[in-house]
Amino acid sequence: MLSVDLKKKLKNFSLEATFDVSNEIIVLFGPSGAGKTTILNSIAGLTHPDNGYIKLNNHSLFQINEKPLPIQKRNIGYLFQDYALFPHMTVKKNINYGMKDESLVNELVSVVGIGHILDSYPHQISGGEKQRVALVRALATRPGALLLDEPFSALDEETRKECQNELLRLHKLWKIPVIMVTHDYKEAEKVGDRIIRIEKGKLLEN
Amino acid sequence: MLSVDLKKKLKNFSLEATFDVSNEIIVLFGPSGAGKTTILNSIAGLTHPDNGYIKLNNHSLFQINEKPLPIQKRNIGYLFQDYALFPHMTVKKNINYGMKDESLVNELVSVVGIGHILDSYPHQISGGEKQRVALVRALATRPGALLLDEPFSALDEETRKECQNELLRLHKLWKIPVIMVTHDYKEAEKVGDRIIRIEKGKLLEN
Amino acid sequence: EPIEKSEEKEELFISAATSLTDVMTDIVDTYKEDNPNTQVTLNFGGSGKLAQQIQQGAPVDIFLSADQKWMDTLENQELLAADTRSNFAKNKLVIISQKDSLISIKTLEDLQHKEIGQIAIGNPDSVPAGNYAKEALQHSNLWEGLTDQFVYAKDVRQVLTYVESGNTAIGFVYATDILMGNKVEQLAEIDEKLHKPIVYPAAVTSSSDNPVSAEKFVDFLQSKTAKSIFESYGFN
Amino acid sequence: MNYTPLFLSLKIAGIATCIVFVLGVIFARLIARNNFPGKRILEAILLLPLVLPPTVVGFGLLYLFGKNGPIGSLLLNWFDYQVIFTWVGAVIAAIVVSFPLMYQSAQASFQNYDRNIENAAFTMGASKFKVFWTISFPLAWPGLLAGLVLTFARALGEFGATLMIAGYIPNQTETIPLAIYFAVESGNTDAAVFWVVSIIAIGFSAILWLNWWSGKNILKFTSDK
Amino acid sequence: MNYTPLFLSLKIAGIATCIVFVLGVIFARLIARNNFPGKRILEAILLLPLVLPPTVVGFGLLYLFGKNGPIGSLLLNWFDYQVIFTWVGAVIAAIVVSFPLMYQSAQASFQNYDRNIENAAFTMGASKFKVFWTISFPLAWPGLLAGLVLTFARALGEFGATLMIAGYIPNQTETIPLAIYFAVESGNTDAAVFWVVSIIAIGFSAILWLNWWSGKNILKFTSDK
Ligand SMILES: Nc1ncnc2c1ncn2[C@@H]1O[C@H](COP(=O)(O)OP(=O)(O)OP(=O)(O)O)[C@@H](O)[C@H]1O
Ligand SMILES: Nc1ncnc2c1ncn2[C@@H]1O[C@H](COP(=O)(O)OP(=O)(O)OP(=O)(O)O)[C@@H](O)[C@H]1O
Ligand SMILES: [Mg+2]
Ligand SMILES: [Mg+2]
Repeated sequence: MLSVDLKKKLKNFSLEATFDVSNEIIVLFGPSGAGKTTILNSIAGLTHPDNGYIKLNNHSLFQINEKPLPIQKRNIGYLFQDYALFPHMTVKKNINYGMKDESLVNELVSVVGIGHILDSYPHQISGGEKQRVALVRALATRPGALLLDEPFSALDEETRKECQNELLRLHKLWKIPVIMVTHDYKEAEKVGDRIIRIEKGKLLEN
Repeated sequence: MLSVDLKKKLKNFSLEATFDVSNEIIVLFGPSGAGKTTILNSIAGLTHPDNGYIKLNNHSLFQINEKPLPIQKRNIGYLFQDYALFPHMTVKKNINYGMKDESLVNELVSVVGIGHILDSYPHQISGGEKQRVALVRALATRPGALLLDEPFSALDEETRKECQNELLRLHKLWKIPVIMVTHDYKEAEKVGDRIIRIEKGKLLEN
Repeated sequence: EPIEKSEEKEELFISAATSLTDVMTDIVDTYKEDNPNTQVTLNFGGSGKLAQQIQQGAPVDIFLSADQKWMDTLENQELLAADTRSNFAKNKLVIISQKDSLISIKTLEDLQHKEIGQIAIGNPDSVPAGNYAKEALQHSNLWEGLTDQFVYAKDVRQVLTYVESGNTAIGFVYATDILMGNKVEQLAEIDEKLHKPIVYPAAVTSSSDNPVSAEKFVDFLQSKTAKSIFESYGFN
Repeated sequence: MNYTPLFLSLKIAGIATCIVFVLGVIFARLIARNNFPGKRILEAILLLPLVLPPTVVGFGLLYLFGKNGPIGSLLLNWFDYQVIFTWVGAVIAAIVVSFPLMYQSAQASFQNYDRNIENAAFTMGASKFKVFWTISFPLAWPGLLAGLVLTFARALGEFGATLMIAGYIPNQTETIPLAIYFAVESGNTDAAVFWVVSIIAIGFSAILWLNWWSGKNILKFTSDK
Repeated sequence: MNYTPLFLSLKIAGIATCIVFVLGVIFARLIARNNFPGKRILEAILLLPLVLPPTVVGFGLLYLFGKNGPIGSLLLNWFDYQVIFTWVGAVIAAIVVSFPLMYQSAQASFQNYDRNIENAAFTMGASKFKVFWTISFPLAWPGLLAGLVLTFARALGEFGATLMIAGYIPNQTETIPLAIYFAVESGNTDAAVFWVVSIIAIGFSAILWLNWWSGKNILKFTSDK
C-alpha cells in the first residue's frame, strides 16, 4: 500500500496530489507537463515535495520536517521517462546491476525480445530497445512498488502488447503497488485497475 | 524529391532500403529495432551507408566512393528520437539556434504550447515539453526536407492532434519531402500520404 | 689510535655545498679507508638551503659551506659547536669566455673598454662567487658603470651555461669550475687582494650526536692527504 | 619596496595563459577528434615538459632560443630580436611548462559529452566554427576551466625555466618567484614573506575570480542540478 | 652507472601518485557535490602549492616537518621518526606539489555527467559506495585519467621541494631530477644526458601505458562514437 499526499510548487502552477495505491495498477493520465513525472520522482526520492507525506506499507518515505528516506532504501523500481541507462555498461550489465532473481531476468529478456543485444552498449541500440532494457532493469530488482513513466511509448503495437501482458502477469504474481504513466487511453484501460487524471498539477479522479 | 537507395550492415541483419519521397509525407512504420532510425540517420548524414546513394532534389548527399556531403550542408531538418536538445541553452535559444523565420517560430511556439517554458533549460522541463521543443527547433530552420523520428510519442492525445495538424498545414505550405516514424497506425494513416513498412531492415511497401 | 676503534659503527652526516660534490665524494672515500667503522652520509645543496635545513633541526653533523655568510648566520644562532669552525679549502675567481672567442681581457679594467655586451655573474646577494666579483669590481670602481650589463644567475653553474652556450660573452666563476665546462677558457684571474679571501669553512653542528668523530673528520680536511685531493680538483 | 615583480608576473602569466589556452584547446580538439597512427605518442610528447625538471626545460629553451640556437639565431638575423634575457623569454618558459596542463585537461573534456548534440547543431546548418563555439566549447567548459586555472597557477609560479632563459635582471625579468628565490637564498626573510604573500594573494584571487566568472557566465545550465 | 635514481624515482613517483589519486578523488567528490560557504575559498587553497615556486613549498615543508616544526616534533616524539633527509620526505614533497593537478581535474570531471544516472542506480538499491565505484567513477574517468597522468608526470619531475626536504644524499634520496641537477653541476654531461633520456623514457612509457590500459579497460563504451 502506497499513500501519497504531496504539495510542491512548480514553475507555472503548484502540484497537489493525494491518493492511495493498494496492490493495484494505477494509471496517471494527463496532458504533457501536468506533473506526472514530478509525482513519480517524489515517490522515488529524486526530488522532495514541499509539504505532505509519502508512505509505503506504513514505512514513511517522506514526511515534512523529517529527513527523507534515501532513494536506495526505498525499494521502489523506477523506469525513467528518459531511461537513464548506464552508458558505460552493456545491456546485460545494466540489467544485472540490481538484479535479485536471475531466472526472472532470463525470462523477461526473452519475453520483451532483447536477447540479441545483451552485449551491446546503450549507444548501440535503438530507442525501443533502450526502453525495453530500462523496463527489464526496473523489474529485475523485484521492487516493493513500481513506477513506470511512459514505459511502452517507443514500442510498436505488438511488442507493446507483449510487454503489457508481462506486466500484468508479474503484477498478479507480486501484488505490489504500481503507478504507470501513459498517454494511450486504450492502454490505460487495459492495464490500469484505476485511472487517475491529472491536469495542471491537480487530480481529477475518474 | 528525396531518393534513397542504401545498404548497411547492422549487427543482426543488414538494412536495405530503396524508396523515393516526392513532396509528400511518408511514414516509416515497423517494429522496434527494424532500422528506421538508421535510415533517418543516413539521410541526415550522421552515419553513412555501406553502399548506395542518397539524393535530394538531384543534389547528391551520399554516393558510394564519393566524399559524402557534410551534415551542415544538407539542409535537412531532423527531430532526433532522443531530442538532442542543447543542455546549456534555454528553450528559446535552442529554437533560435538555426531559425530562419521568426514569425513562423512565434506561431509554432504558441500552437504547440511551449510559450511558458521559453526561459527554462532542457533539464527543467517535462518529457513531452522537450519533444515539442525539438519539433519546433527542427521546423524553425525551414528545411528542404524533414525527418521526424517518433515526433509525438510523448504527447497526450490533444496536444498530439494539434501538432499533427500543424505539421500537415506546414507541409501544404512548404511542399517538401517528409519522412516520419511512428508506432501509431492511426497517426500514420492520418498524417502519411504513403506508409512504408519495414521489418528487420527490409521494406515492404503497402 | 687503536683505543678509539670500538665495535660500534658511527654515523656522520655531512652537508656540503654543491660545488664540493665531486671532491667530497673522493675525500670521504679516502677517509673511510682509514676509518672503516665510520659510516659517512653526504648531502649536497646550495649553502643557503643546507643552512636552512640545519636551522630547521635537520640531523646534520658537519656543515661545509661555500661562503662565510651562512656559516656566520648559524654561528650567531648558536647552531655550531664552539671552536670547531675552520677553513679547509681556497678558491680563485676568474673571468671566462667561450673557447676560442676573440675577446681578450687581461684585467678588470678591460671590461669597460670593450663591446662585450652582457656579463653573467652569480647574484651577489645569494651566490658567493657573485659577491666576490662585486667586491672586486667595486674596489676597482667599475661596478656602477657595468650594472646594466649584468645577468644574474642563481649559481655558478648557470654562469657557465650562459657562457658555454654563447649567450653572454664572459662570466665570473671560480677557478675550479673551468674544469667542469670543457667549452670555456679562462681569460683572466682576479687579483685576490680585490676581494675577501675565497675560503670554504667547515664546522660541527651543535646538535651533532657524534661531536668527537665529527671533529676528527673536520681535522682530516686539513690533513696533507685531503689537501692534495683538493688541489687535484683545482682548489688551492 | 619595488613593485615591478608584481606587474611583471601578472603580465607574463596573463599573456602565457591566453596563448596556452588557445593552443591547448586547438590541439586538444584536433587530436581528440581525429584518430591517426601515432596519436598516443604525439600526446605523450606534448606532456613531456611536465616530466622534466624545469631547469632542464630551461636548458633546452636556452639552446633553442640562444644566440647560437636554431630559433634564436633566426630571430636575431631576421628581426634583430633577442629573446634570451627578456621578459618574452619568461613568457616562452611559462608557455612551455604550463601547456601540458591545459592540453591534458582540454583533451579529457572534449571526450566527455554526447556527440549527438553537435550533430543536432549541424543538422540546423551551423558551420563547424559555429558548432565549436556554441556547442563544443561550452559543453567542454568545466574541464577547460580546470585547465585554465592550472595553467595560470603554473605560469605564475614558474621559476626554474624562467630563470634559465630570462635570467635574473632586476626590474626587467624579475618575476615574483625569482624575487622569492633570491630573497630566500640571501636570507632576506622579510622580502621573501612579502612576495610569498603577494603571489598567494594573486593566485588566490585569480582562481576565485575565474571560478566566479565562469559560474556566472557559462555554467548556469548546471546550476539547478 | 648506478641505477638507484631510477628505482628511487619510480618508487617515489608511484607511491605519491597513488596517494594523490585517492586523496584527490575523495576531496573532489566531497567538495564538488556539497555546497557550503567558503567552498570556493577552500578550493583555491588546495591549489596554492601550484602557484608557489617548489623551493618555497620545500621551505614550508621543511619548517612543518623539521625537528621543531609542528608535525616534525610530533612524529619525533611519538614514533621517534624523522622525515627530513629520507625518501619519505621526497614522497611528501611530490604529494604536495602534484595534488592540485589531481584535484582540479577530478573536480571538473565529477561535474560533467548526468546525475540522473546515479539516481537510477540508487533506485536499484545500490549503496552510495557501490554507486560511486560502479557509476560515478567510470563516468568521471576521462578527467580522472587526465589528472592521474598529470600527477605522475609532475611527481616524477619534482625537484625543488624534494631537494629541500629530502636533501641530495647519493643512493638514498637521489631521484632522477636530482641526479640530473648534480650531473650538470659537476659538468658530467654524459650522466646528465643519460638521466634526461631516462626520465623522458619513463614518463613517456608510463603515460602511453596509462592511456592504453584505460582505453582497454574503462573507456570501451565510448570507443564506437
Ligand atoms: N527540474 C525542473 N525544474 C523546474 N520545473 C520543472 C522541472 N521539471 C519539470 N518542471 C516543470 O514542471 C511541470 C511538470 O513537469 P513533469 O515533468 O512532472 O510533467 P509530466 O506530467 O511528466 O509531462 P510529460 O507528459 O510531458 O512528461 C512542467 O511544467 C515542467 O516544465
Ligand atoms: N550505433 C549502433 N551500432 C550498432 N548497432 C546499432 C547502432 N544503432 C542501432 N543499432 C542496431 O541496429 C538495429 C536498428 O536500429 P534502429 O535504431 O535503426 O531501429 P529503429 O527502427 O529506429 O527502432 P526503434 O523503433 O526501437 O527506435 C537495431 O537492431 C539496433 O540494435
Ligand atoms: Mg513526464
Ligand atoms: Mg528508432
